[in-house]
Amino acid sequence: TFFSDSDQINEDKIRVAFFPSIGHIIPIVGLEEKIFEKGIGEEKQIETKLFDSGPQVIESIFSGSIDVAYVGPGPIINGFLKSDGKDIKILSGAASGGASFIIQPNSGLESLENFDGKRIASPQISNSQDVSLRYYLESHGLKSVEKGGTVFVLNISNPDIYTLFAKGDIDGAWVPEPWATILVQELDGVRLFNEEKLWPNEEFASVLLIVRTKYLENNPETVQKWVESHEKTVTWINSNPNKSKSLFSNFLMDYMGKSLPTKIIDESFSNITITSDPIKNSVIIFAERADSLGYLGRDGYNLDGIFYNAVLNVNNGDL
Amino acid sequence: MGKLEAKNIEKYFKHDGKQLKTLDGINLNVNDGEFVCIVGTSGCGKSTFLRTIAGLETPDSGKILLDGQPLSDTGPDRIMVFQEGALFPWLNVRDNVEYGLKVAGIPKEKRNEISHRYLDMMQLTQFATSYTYQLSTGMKQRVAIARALVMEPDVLLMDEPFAALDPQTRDLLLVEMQLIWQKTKKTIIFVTHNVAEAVVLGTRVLVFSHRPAKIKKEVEIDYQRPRLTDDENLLPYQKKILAELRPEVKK
Amino acid sequence: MGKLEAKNIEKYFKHDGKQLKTLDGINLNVNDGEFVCIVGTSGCGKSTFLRTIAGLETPDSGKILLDGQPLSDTGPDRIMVFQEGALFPWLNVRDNVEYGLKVAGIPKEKRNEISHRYLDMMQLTQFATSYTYQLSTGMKQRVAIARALVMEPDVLLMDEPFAALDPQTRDLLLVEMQLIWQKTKKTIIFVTHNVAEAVVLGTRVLVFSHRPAKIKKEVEIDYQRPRLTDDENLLPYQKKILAELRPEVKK
Amino acid sequence: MKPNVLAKKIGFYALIIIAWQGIDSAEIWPDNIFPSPFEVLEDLAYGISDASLFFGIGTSLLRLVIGLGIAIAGGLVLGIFMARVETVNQTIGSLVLGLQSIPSIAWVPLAILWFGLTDSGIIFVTAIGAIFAVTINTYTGVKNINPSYIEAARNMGAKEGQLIITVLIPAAFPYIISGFKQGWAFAWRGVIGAELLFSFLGLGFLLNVGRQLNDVSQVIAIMIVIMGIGILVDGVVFKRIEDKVMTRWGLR
Amino acid sequence: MKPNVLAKKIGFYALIIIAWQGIDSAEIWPDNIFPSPFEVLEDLAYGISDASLFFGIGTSLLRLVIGLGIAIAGGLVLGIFMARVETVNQTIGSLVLGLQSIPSIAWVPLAILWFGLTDSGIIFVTAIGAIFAVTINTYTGVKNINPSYIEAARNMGAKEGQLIITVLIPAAFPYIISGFKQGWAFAWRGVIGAELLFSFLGLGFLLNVGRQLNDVSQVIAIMIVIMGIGILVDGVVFKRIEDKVMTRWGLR
Ligand SMILES: Nc1ncnc2c1ncn2[C@@H]1O[C@H](COP(=O)(O)OP(=O)(O)OP(=O)(O)O)[C@@H](O)[C@H]1O
Ligand SMILES: Nc1ncnc2c1ncn2[C@@H]1O[C@H](COP(=O)(O)OP(=O)(O)OP(=O)(O)O)[C@@H](O)[C@H]1O
Ligand SMILES: [Mg+2]
Ligand SMILES: [Mg+2]
Repeated sequence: TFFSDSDQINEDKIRVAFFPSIGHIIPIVGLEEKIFEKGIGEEKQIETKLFDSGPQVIESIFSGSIDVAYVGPGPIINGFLKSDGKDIKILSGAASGGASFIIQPNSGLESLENFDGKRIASPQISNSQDVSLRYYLESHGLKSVEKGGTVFVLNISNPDIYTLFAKGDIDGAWVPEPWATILVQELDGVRLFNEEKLWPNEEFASVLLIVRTKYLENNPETVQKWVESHEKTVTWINSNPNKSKSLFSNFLMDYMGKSLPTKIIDESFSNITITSDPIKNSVIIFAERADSLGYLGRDGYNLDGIFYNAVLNVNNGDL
Repeated sequence: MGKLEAKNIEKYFKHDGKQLKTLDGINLNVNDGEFVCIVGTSGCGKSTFLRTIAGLETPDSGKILLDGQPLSDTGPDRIMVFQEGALFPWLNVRDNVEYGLKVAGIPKEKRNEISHRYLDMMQLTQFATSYTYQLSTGMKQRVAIARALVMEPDVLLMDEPFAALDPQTRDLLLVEMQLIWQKTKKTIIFVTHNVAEAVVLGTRVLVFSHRPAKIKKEVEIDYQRPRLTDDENLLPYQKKILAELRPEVKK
Repeated sequence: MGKLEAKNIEKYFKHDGKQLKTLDGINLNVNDGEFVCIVGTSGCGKSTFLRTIAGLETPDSGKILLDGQPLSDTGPDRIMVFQEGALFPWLNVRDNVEYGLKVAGIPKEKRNEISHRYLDMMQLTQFATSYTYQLSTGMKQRVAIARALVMEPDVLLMDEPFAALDPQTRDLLLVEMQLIWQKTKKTIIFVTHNVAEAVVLGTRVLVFSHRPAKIKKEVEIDYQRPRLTDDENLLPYQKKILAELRPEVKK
Repeated sequence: MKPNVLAKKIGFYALIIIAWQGIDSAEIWPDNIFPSPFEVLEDLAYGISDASLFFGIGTSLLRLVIGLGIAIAGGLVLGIFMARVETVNQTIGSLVLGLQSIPSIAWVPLAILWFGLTDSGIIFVTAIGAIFAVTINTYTGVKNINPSYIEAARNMGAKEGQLIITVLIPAAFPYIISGFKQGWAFAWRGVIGAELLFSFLGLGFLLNVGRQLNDVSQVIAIMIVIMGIGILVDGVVFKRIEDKVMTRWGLR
Repeated sequence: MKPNVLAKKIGFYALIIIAWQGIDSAEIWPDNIFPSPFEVLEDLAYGISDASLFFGIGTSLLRLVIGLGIAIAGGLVLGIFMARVETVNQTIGSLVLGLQSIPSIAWVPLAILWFGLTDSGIIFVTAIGAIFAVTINTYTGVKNINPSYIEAARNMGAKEGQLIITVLIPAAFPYIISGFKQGWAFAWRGVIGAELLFSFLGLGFLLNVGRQLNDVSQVIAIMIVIMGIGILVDGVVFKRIEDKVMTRWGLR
């Protein structure tokens, strides 16, 4: 950046970005349990930064104010392509699944014949749920209104989806956890299906760990240590699910002054798989789907080198 | 119609934290159709008194009656020519003159006819479509006079309307004023610092004392009309008034 | 010091789409220390001429020279008393009077001393901390005069400064003005519509013709000072000037 | 516009573009965060060629006009009321300032609650964004009217209603125009902001697409369109009215 | 404040709360999207008890003061320049209006780019949001100064620098104050909006938390705090200055 902290003065830090959301439980639990602190050691100080929008994380990476981040595949692919593959690398997976198609009880959306004129919401243009929803529609021969079709696809932030759902202004919503569960538990929404049902092996990367390439080049050891701690945390979470959930709840309490009801955390968590497998295949498929929707620009795309494979001894998945 | 009574009018203003007595219990009866002139030193309270009659200033005690009715607000029955023009800069000369007529709902044609007559009298016909910033001070003053005259109110209150006029224009208007008054027989209260003017116009001239203002002296001017400023017969009246006025300044 | 020349000054204004000739090639030489009075009908162009000398109006042709130097901008060597006060409403009376001194960088104590003197002369000491809206019209005019006098400029331009004053206050100031002029020997150009006033003050009186303005007549007033308004010996001068003025109105 | 004014403007904007190209060529920032003018132009050309830009502009302008209309009408009435009735100023007046400090984003939930996902919601957010500027300028303008105008009008028999039409509005007009000008800018900003949040057609929607796709050149292209329309309206509409009023008042 | 003014205000706000409770009791909307005043009060009490509210207010106010300070300084200079130099008005002036129509949300990428995720970024967005209101009000105020004041000052020897300090600013002050007032409202809105987008402490952050946790009563509680501070500042700071200026000018 031009006016503020440059890379040089920040090399004694590792700045990590994530969302205060259940899919991002790895950094939350790993930091609470001091797993990252121990893994990184003394020489780097960990600085955390909370976000709630993927594109903004990417902007921050571009501007050099974030080093590693937990984000969904949509923004990652966009960012990778926009920087000509230069600024971002995927290090590892973080979560799989965790999105559902929720419908109003009497909307009739159970059957594909009834989609005409219906209003369906997803959080942000080109994010993971949006791509999935639009792809789902197109693969069933349905088109959104702006493309000359009959289904209204509305991109509105999650809290606003909630309000609209409560008012009955929308018929369905393709949302991530915990919103999917909130719609079900609080507004009597019907979970038509979990998104993973639509993917090979019923798994797809929904949150990934990425790094700013420049940071990686200058601090390969720190990044290696981060990834190792990340792995450890995955194992810890999967062996201590209840402790993890209460740590998550406490985190919300500490950082946001409020938490979600236990019932919602429980059900949300049960819909997510915490894994360090980036499920490379799903990322590739995701890019194909996004491209087919016109999200990846007018000149084609190339994902070569998006996965960083030089880190040893960690789960890198396989293609 | 236009019988005006001021009963024990008192008015205070705040200056530098202290109350400054400005009107000191003024009592005045003006009969319908009288032409009363007021003279007094600068800052003695003439404008304040006129503004009180117009309903623009509330007296601290006392009251104003018009035909026996107590007044509290402004009204088109008492039209004032302000000492400092107060013309509307967003209207041209003609529209300024017609303002009161428009407010009263007079139709356009009628308005034009009336305003034309008075603009002519004020020698402003050529400037009917000019805006106020395009006028000289004396021209603005004449517009303000025309704006009041078109209203033909029961009581006309004029606050040094001729102050910015050259002697020739002033003499013409002094004659016009007398003609208008004789024709319409309206009540007029006219403030001026020009004693000759007061004597030419008034049926009665009031001399105000210096702050706080009281009516120090009344001089009846019983003389044929139209009177002219250079009429030697009016000089004794002038002398009398000036003699009352002189000691007030050094106070 | 204060030798002023106007060379063939012409000025046009636009009215109703047409160019209105206002100053018609005015030529005038004023020697250092002269007291020149200008009279003329309302709207003839007196203020415009004064504003041109002050540098506030650019003539359409011709130029103004001060001590042989052509002038283009305003300057504290030519201070004007505006016909319409132009006092600053955000300053109190004293600060208004001291404004020019402050701009010139005179220290506070010195300023206070000077302003005190002039406020006293204008009988405004009591109102030193009042704001302009608290003053009567005549009081405002006196503040404006004081504000100009404190500057002691080479050339003093006064545009009907006494118009809103009662005859007594005016007489006092007429004497004061003569004393100041005799003491400082500054050049003064003084516009008035009061012929008696012009004759009392001026070493020379100029009569402007009606629009477009030209110098129609010059009258030298060679008479002892201080002169008083009621001095009978000045009457012939007045008559002469009035005789020049009279035909201008009906034009 | 006089030719030399136009020349100045063109020169000024040309200078900006040259500086921009200069910074780009200096390669201080990579292209993905600082695109060149040419890339932005390309995006603009693309938007023009597939007409999506015109459709976006049209949609946004329509909403703007309605929202601004409401804001102007409401702001005028409210501003005059506040200036004339002290109680209104003390109650509603203080509330208006409070309401104005709420960012549009916070209005969206309420707008959705009240209007659902309709144009009305966007128009509501737009009007809310602009009304304050109109109100407060009207208020200030009316409060600062030379009292002698009001006195003269009352003296000539104008009652409150006539006073408003024949004196308060014309006397405060130079300021009211300034209020409209600001109201316009805030309404324009409001409509874009609301579209961005509602993601429901219009220029704001296009801007959001650019942002979500991290497509900086599209974002800048849309920003330029937004600004361009702002500048155009200022130059064509407001500048003219302002010049006219100022001339008439002898201020120019 | 005089007692009866206070009474009026209390009455007015009491009325609003009663109406709100009425709507809530009518059960038009469910509680999770339209909370009762009591629930909101509870949330406020909670924020006060754990001091998070005060911390948020403090953080936001600090950013606001700096951003507004920059906006005021910049706006004054720019506004006066625009009013005095026609070329500046024709070039930069038109740009200002254009810039103002860009929603803060669109500035965020640029702010992140230039300032990173720092306080400076938020302050930038805040200042950008407020500067225009100050600029345009200063401009209007200066443009509408009675020309005879300027003539009188020039006549008495004031050069441009002195003219600005001794005449232009004081003569335009009633409008400049109005510009500050609006600048304040927009800066306050800007700071909240930026915090919301940067998700970086402050009241805007708390507002966003409420939204993200779907806690409508927290959202409304924070909105009320934002408004309350707006109203307070208006009443305590601006109203007083305004009253003073108006009295001095004889407008009250
Ligand atoms: N609004 C006001 N606030 C405070 N004082 C005022 C106000 N209006 C008038 N005064 C004071 O009242 C006194 C009388 O003022 P007024 O204008 O009535 O005088 P006047 O006789 O008309 O004088 P002039 O001949 O100079 O016009 C003055 O001392 C003036 O300072
Ligand atoms: N700014 C202007 N725009 C257009 N016309 C103007 C302007 N200023 C003055 N005039 C015109 O110029 C002529 C002379 O005006 P000026 O003010 O010089 O007259 P004056 O001799 O001072 O009159 P008065 O004795 O009434 O003050 C008038 O006809 C007036 O309409
Ligand atoms: Mg008076
Ligand atoms: Mg004049």
